[in-house]
Amino acid sequence: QEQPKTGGTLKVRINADIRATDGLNRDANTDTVLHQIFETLVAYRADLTVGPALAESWKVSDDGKTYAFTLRDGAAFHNGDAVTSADVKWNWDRRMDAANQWFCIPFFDGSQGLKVEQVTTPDPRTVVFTLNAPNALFLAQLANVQCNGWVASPRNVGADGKWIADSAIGSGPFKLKEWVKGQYVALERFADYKPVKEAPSGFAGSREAYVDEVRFMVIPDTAASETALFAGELDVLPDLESSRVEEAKSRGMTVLSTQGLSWTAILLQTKDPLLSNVKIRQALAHAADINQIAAARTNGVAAGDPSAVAQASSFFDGDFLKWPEYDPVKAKALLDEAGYKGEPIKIQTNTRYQGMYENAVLLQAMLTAAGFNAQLEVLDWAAQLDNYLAGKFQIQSFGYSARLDPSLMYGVILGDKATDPTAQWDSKEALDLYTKSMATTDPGQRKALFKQLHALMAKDVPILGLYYEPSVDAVSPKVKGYSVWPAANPRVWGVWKSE
Amino acid sequence: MVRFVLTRIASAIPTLILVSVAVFVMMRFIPGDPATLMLGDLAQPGQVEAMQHQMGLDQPVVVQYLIWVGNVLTGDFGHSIGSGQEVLPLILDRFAVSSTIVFLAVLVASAIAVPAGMLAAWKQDSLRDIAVVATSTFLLSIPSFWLGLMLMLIFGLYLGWLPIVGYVPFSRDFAQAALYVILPVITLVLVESGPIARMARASTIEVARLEYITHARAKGLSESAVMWRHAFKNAFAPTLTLIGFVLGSLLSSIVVIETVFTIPGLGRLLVDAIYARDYPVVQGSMLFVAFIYVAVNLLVDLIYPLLDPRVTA
Amino acid sequence: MPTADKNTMLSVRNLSISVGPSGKRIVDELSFDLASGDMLALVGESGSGKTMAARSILNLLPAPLVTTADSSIRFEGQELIGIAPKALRRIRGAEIGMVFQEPMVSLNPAVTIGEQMAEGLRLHRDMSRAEIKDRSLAMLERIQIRDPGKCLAAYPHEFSGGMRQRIMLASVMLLKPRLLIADEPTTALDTLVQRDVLDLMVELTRENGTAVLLISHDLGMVSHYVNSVTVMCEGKAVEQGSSIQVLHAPQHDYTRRLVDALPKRSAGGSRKAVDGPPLVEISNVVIDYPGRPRLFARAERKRAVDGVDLTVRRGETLALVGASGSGKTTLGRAIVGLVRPSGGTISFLGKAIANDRSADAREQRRDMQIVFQDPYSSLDPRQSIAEIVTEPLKLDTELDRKRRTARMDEVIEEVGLSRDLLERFPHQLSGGQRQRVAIARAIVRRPAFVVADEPVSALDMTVQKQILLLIRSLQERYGFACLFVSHDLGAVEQVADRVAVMQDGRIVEIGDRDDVFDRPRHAYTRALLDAAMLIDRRFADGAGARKAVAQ
Amino acid sequence: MIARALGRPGLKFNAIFGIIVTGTLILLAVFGPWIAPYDPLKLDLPSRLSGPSPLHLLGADEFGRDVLSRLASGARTSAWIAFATVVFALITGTVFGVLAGFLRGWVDRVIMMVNDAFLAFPGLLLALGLMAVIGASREGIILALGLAYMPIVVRVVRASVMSIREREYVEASRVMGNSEIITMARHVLPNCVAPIIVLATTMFGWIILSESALSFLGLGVPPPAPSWGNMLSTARPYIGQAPHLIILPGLCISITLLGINMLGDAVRDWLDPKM
Ligand SMILES: Nc1ncnc2c1ncn2[C@@H]1O[C@H](COP(=O)(O)OP(=O)(O)OP(=O)(O)O)[C@@H](O)[C@H]1O
Ligand SMILES: Nc1ncnc2c1ncn2[C@@H]1O[C@H](COP(=O)(O)OP(=O)(O)OP(=O)(O)O)[C@@H](O)[C@H]1O
Ligand SMILES: [Mg+2]
Ligand SMILES: [Mg+2]
Ligand code: NI
Repeated sequence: QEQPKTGGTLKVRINADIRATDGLNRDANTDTVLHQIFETLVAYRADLTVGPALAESWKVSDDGKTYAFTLRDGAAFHNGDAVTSADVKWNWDRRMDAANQWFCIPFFDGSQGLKVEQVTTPDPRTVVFTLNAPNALFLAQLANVQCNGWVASPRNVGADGKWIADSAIGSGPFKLKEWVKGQYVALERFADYKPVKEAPSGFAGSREAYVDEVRFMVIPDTAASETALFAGELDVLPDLESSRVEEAKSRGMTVLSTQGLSWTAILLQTKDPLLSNVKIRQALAHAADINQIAAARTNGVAAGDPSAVAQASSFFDGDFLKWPEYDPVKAKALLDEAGYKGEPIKIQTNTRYQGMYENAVLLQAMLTAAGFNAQLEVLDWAAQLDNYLAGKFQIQSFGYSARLDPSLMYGVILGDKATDPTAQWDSKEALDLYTKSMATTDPGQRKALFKQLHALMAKDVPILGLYYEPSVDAVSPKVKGYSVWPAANPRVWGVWKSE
Repeated sequence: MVRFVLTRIASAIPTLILVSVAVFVMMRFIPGDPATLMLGDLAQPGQVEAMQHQMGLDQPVVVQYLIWVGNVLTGDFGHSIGSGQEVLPLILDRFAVSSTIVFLAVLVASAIAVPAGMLAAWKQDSLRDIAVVATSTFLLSIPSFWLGLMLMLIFGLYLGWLPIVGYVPFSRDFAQAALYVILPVITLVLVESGPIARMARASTIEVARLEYITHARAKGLSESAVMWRHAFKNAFAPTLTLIGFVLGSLLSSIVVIETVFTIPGLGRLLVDAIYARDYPVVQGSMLFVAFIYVAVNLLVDLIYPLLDPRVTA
Repeated sequence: MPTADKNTMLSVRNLSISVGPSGKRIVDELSFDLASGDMLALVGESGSGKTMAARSILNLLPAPLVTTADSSIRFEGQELIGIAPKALRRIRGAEIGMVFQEPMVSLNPAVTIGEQMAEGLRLHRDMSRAEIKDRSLAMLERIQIRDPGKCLAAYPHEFSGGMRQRIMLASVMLLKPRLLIADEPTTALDTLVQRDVLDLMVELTRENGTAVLLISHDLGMVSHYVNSVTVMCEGKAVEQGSSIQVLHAPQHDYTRRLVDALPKRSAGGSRKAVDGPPLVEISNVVIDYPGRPRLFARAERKRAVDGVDLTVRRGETLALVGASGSGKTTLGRAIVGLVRPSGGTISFLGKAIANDRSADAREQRRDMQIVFQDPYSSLDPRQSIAEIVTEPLKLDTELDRKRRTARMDEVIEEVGLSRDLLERFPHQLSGGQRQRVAIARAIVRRPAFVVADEPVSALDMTVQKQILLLIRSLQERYGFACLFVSHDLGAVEQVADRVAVMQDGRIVEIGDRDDVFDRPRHAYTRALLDAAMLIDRRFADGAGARKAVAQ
Repeated sequence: MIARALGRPGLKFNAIFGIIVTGTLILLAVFGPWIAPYDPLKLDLPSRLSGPSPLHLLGADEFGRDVLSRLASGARTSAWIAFATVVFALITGTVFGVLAGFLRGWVDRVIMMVNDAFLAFPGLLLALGLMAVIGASREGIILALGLAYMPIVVRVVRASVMSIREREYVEASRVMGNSEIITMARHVLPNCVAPIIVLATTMFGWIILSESALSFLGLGVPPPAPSWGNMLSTARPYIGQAPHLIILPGLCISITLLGINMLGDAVRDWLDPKM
C-alpha cells in the first residue's frame, strides 16, 4: 500500500453545474460538491450504518427520545471560528423555518410520524435533540445526503437574513476557492481541518484530505467526459455507464464498482383499466426476465432485485429475491385467463437517463415476446416526471433516488393513490407493516417486517423492481485512495495522486 | 441613415413581441415545470404546489407574461430558477463565448471560402475549379457534430495535440483560449465553408458573364485587377447576404457544436434551460437570440449599399 | 480583296470565328484594312457577326467562340492573334479602345464613374491624380454631361441610358487610343444627342489621327460619317468599298435589300379618313413616379408626364416622338392602365377609365392593347407562341377551342409568321419574329386601340420595314387606332397620320404629319428634325452625301 | 462540371452520381423492409456491439440489433421525413411567399413579420415544443422542421415573385384583361418554379442534416425506430468500442447528402438557360 502524499489537483466530473451553496436549492451534483465543504452531525458509513462526522459521538436516552451529540474536538469553520452547539441549533432553526422551503421538513415536523420537539445546547460542544417518540429513522434522516442538513457558519447569512450568494463557509476538509459558473467549481484543502478518529467510511469517519485542490468540472456530455478522462484531462469520472466498463479498462483506467441504492423499477399504474387486473400484472412479472435486464444493463455488476431492499443494505437476504419467476409461457396463460386481447400498452421512458431508456427497450422486447402489445413512448424527462407526479401512465420506466434505509424506500412507493398520485402501492395491510417498521428500532424485528412486506408485494405486483443501479466510477491510474460506496456521491478526501 | 436604422429597429419590435409571446405560451404549454424538476421523486405531498406558488407559476399565463414584459422593459430579465443568477448578465456571459467562436469561425470561413469560390469561378472547369467544387460539395455533406466528433477523436484522443473539453475566455489567458477554440472553430469553418464557397463561386460566375468585366479587360487591366477591382464587390454582395444568414442561424444552432465540445455558450444555456424548464432563462435568451438575428440582418443591410450602390439603405 | 498599304493601321485577313474549334462559323473569312485617321463601318443584319468580329481584335471573344488558325489580325504590324497576354494588355485600352454595344451593362455598377474613367489612365499613362481628374472633367464637359464634378463621384445607375452611352465613349476616348472600335455607340440616343456624339467622335479622330471602326445598323448615319463600308451577311463580307459606292450603287442582293428598306415618307400624305369621333381622350394628365426613399430628406417625386392633353381618333395613327426620357412610354402605359396618373383624366370611348380597377374597367380595357418597348421581356418565357397568341381569346367565353385556333391561324398569317413557329418558345425566335408575336397578341382580339411603343427600335432595317408595313396594312384592314411611340423620325414619317412631339413630360407640338415635318413650329421640333435631316436626308440626297465625304 | 473535365459526352458526372444515390435511397425507402435481413427492432443480446460478421453483415448495436437492417429502415425514416418536410415547407412557403410578393401592402407586411419571427425563433425550441404538444413522433418532426424551413421558402418565393411581377409579360397579362388570380397562376407561379425546385433539392439535404442534429440532441425520431440521426446519437458512447456504429450512419448521411447536392447542382445547371 502506497503512502498518501499531499499536493496536486484532482479533477472530477459533474454533469451539470451546481445550483447554489445554501443546500436548499439542490440536486445530486450540488449535494456531492457541498458535502465536501460542509459536514452533517452524523453520516452514513459505506455499510449504510450511521457513523460520526461533525459529531464525534452521541448518546441516546433509554426511552429512545433524546439524542445528545458531542461535537468533534477542534472543529472549526473555514473562516477560523470554532463550530459550537449554538451554530448547530442556528442551522437547525433555519432549516426548519417554513419560509426556507427545506424539502426535508416533513421528515422532522411530525407529518410523517417523527417530530423533533426541542433542540437544546447545554454546552458549546453538546447539542441535544428531543423527539416525540422513539424512531428508527432519526439518525438516518439527519445523515440523509439529499437533505443537506449540514452545519454551516452563520456568517454565510447576511444582515437581511438571506444566504449570501455563493458563500460557502463550512467545516469540511475543503473550502470553496472559485466557482466559475457553467465551467467548474474549485475547492482547496482546508489546512486546519481536524479529523475524527474513526477510519473513513462513506461520508462518515475521518475526512483527512491530501490533494491541494479539487476541481469539479461541469461536463454535460457523457461521451466528451469519457474522452476527457482517457486524454488525462479528468481524474475521476463518477457514474460510468456500465456498458463502458470494458472500454475504460482497456484504456488503463481503474474502474471501481459496488452495489448501489438507486432502485431501478418499472412503474405499473394499478388504476389503469388494463393493469388493475392483477393477473395481467402477474403476467408482466412472469414475462420480464429481470436478471437478464440487470445483466445487460449493468454488465453483470448488479443482479436483479425485485424488492425495495437493496443488496447493499444490511437487511438484505435471499428471501427478498422471491418473485414470480421468468416464464413467458405462464405469462401467456395468465394473459389468456385475464382475457387480454392485444390492447396496446404504452411504456413511457426518456433518453435523458440511458438506463431508463434501455430498460424500456429490453422490457418491450420481452413483453412482445410474451404476447403483450407493448409500445414505447419516449418523452422529455420533465414531461415524464410530470406524468409520474400525476400518475398519468400505464407503464413507466423509472429510477428512484438513493434511499439509505428500506423503510424510506417503502415509504415512497406506499400510499393512498387518491391523495398521493406518486404512490405506487395502495395497500392498507402494507402501510401498517411499513408504519411498524419505522417505530421499531430493533434491526431483527425490522428485517422480519420487511420480509412480510416483500411477500405481499410479490403477490400483488404493484411495481416491477429490476435492480439497484450500481455505483461505477472510473478514475485515472494516477489517482490513489479513491473508493466507491453505495450512496454513489464521490468523496475527494482520502484521495491523492501518485507521481 | 439614423432614420433608417431607427425605422428598421422599430419594425423589428412586432417580431420581437411575437417571438416573446410564442416562447412564453410554448414554454407553459410543454408539460413539466421547474418545481417538479427540482424536487423530482423526492417531492413530498404539497411541496410542488408550494414551490410553484413561490415561483409565481400558479398565476394565469397572461398575468405572468405581463409581469415579465413589464420587468423586461425596465431592464430586469429576472433570475434563473436553477442557479438564481441574474438572467441578463448570464446571457451576455454565455453570448460572449458563443459569439467569439461563431464570429471567428465565420471570419475564417469567409476568408478562405470567398477567395476560393471566386478563384474557382474565374477559371471555370479548370482543375482548380473542380477541386473547389468537389471539396465544398463534400464539406456540405458532413453533419457538423459528426465532423466535430471525428476531429475530437483524432486530434484530442489519438494524437493528444489539443484539449477536448472546456473553454477558457480570451480575456483570461490568450494562448490557452486559442488552444481551446481551435477544434470547435475548425469544425465550424469546415462546415460553413462549403455553402459560402459555392455561393461565392455562383455569384462570381454570374458576374463574370457580364459585359463590364469584358470592358475592364478591354481597358488592359490584368486578370487579377479585373477580378478584385471589378468582380469582387459585385460578386461579394450576394455572398454577404448568405454570410449574414449563416451568422444569424449559427448563433442559434451552435448548440450542437457546444454540446460536442462542452462549451458553455448561449446555445447550451438555452437548451439546458429548456430541459430544466428554467423559464426566465429560456424567455430571456430567446428574446436575445431574436434580437441578435434582427441586428445581424440590419448590419448586412447597412453594409450592402457599400458593395452595391444601386441598393440604397 | 483590299491590299494593305503603308499607312495601314489595322489589317484583318481571313478572320474566321467558330463555336469551338470545329463548330459552326459565326464569322467567315472576313478581311479589311483600316488606315490611321480613317473611319470604317461594319454594317449588316442583326446576328451577322459584326460584334464578334470586333471583339476578336482585342481577343475578347466569349467562352466557346474562338478564331480559327489561319486568321490574322495585324495592328501596326504586330500580329494580335496568339499574342502574349502581357503584350496584349499593353495594347488594350492604350492603343485600341473599345466601346461596347450595351451601355447599360458595360459600366460596373459598383464602381464610381470617376474611378472607372481614371483606371485606364492610371494604368497606361504616367499621370498625377490631379491631372487625371482634370482630364476626366474636361472630357465629361465635352460630351455635355451637366455638373461633371458630381458625375465623377456618382455610380452608373444614376444616369439615363443615353448618358451612360456617352460616358462609356468618354472613358475610352480619354486615353486617345490609336484605334477606336465603337459598337452601335448611339442606339440609346435621340437624334439630337446622336449627332453631337458622332460629331465629337469625328473631331477626336481629326485631332489625334485616331482610326475608327464603327459598327452600326443605321445606314443613314453611316453614309453621313463614314468613308468606307463593309457589309456583312451571315458572317461573310458580301460587299466592301466606299460608303457612297456601296450605299448608292449596291451590287449585292443583300445590300440592295438593306438600302431599299430605308424608311421613306409614304406618298399621299396624311390620310383624311381619320376624322372619326375621338376614341381616347386625355386631358391634363400628370404622372409622378415615387422617388427613391432618401436617408435624410423626404422622397423626391419624379414628374414624368406633366399636364398632357391628347386625343386619338378612330382609325388614325398618332406618333409620339421626343427625346429619350421625355415621358413617351409612361404616357402610353398610363393609357392602358399600367401606371396610375396622379392627376387628369383619361377616357376611352367616352368613359373615364383612369384609376378604375373594377372588373368593368378591365372588361373595357380589353379593347385596347399595348405592344411593349421590349418584346422579349413582354413574352412569358414559359409559354409557347401558340399559347401566347391565344391567351387573350380565352377571356371570351363564347369562343371554343376550335374557333380560337382558327382565329389564331388567321392572325399569325396576318403578321407574317410561319406556322411552324407556333410550338416554339420566345427565346427560340429572332428579334423581329418576337416583335411580330407581340403584335399578333395585341391584335388577336381586334382591339379598337393599340399603343405600340418603339416597335422597331431594336430591329435592323429590313425587319423594321416589314413591321412598319404590317402596321399600316392591319390598320387599313381593321381600322384600329394606334399610338406609335418612337424616337426614329424615319419610321414616324412612314406610318404616322399625326405627330405629337414631347419634351420633358409636355407635348410641345402636335399636328398633321406633313405639317410637323415640313413646317415645324417649336424650336425643339426643329432641332430634332434638323439633326435627323443631317443624317438621313443627306443620304437620301446622294449629292449631299458626296459633298460631306469630300470635306 | 467534373464530367466536363473527365470528358463528356453524355450525362454529367454529378447528375449520374446524384441519380444513383437518390435512386438507391428511394429503393431503400420503398423496399428496405424486404431487403433487410432482420427486423430492425429485434434484440439479440449475445451479439451486442459486435462488429461485422456473417451473422450481422454490418455488425450489431448496443442491443444486438442488426445494423444493416437498421440502416435500411433508417433510410426509409430519413427519406420520408425529408420528403414530407420538403413538401410541407414548399407548399406552405409558396402560398405565403406568392401572397406576400404578389399582393404586397399589408398582406406582405403581416406575412413577413410573422415570417421573421419564425426565422428568429430557434428551430430547436420549436421542435421541442411541438414534440411535447403533439407527442414525440415523426409527424411532430415533420411539422417542426417544416415550420422551421417554411420561412426560407417564403423569402425565396417572395423575392422571385417580386422580381417576376415587375416583368412586362405580367403587365401584358393585366392589359389583356386577366384577373390578378389568373395572372398569378398562369404567369407568375410557373416562372418561380426554377428557383423553387433548386431550393427543394438543397433543402432535402439540409433536412436530413437537421433531423440527424435533432436526433443527436435527443429530440429527433423517437427510438427505438431507427433513423440515421438517432443511430448516430445512441452510438456515441460506444465510439471507441464499436466505431462501426458511428461511422456507418455518418457515412450514410454524407453519401446521401453528397448525392443530393450533386443532383441539386445538376438540376440547377439544367434549369439555367445560360449554361
Ligand atoms: N457565346 C456565344 N456562343 C455561341 N454563339 C454566339 C455567342 N455569342 C454570339 N453568338 C452568335 O454569333 C452570331 C454573331 O453575333 P454578333 O453579336 O456578332 O452579331 P451582330 O452582328 O453584332 O448583331 P447585332 O446587330 O444584333 O448586334 C449570332 O448568330 C449569335 O447568335
Ligand atoms: N419606374 C420608374 N421610377 C422612377 N422614374 C421612372 C420610372 N420609369 C421611368 N422613369 C422616369 O420617367 C421619365 C420618363 O420615362 P419614359 O420611360 O416614359 O421615357 P421615354 O420617353 O419612353 O424614353 P425612351 O425613349 O428612352 O424610352 C424618365 O426621366 C425616367 O427616368
Ligand atoms: Mg452586335
Ligand atoms: Mg420608352
Ligand atoms: Ni435608328
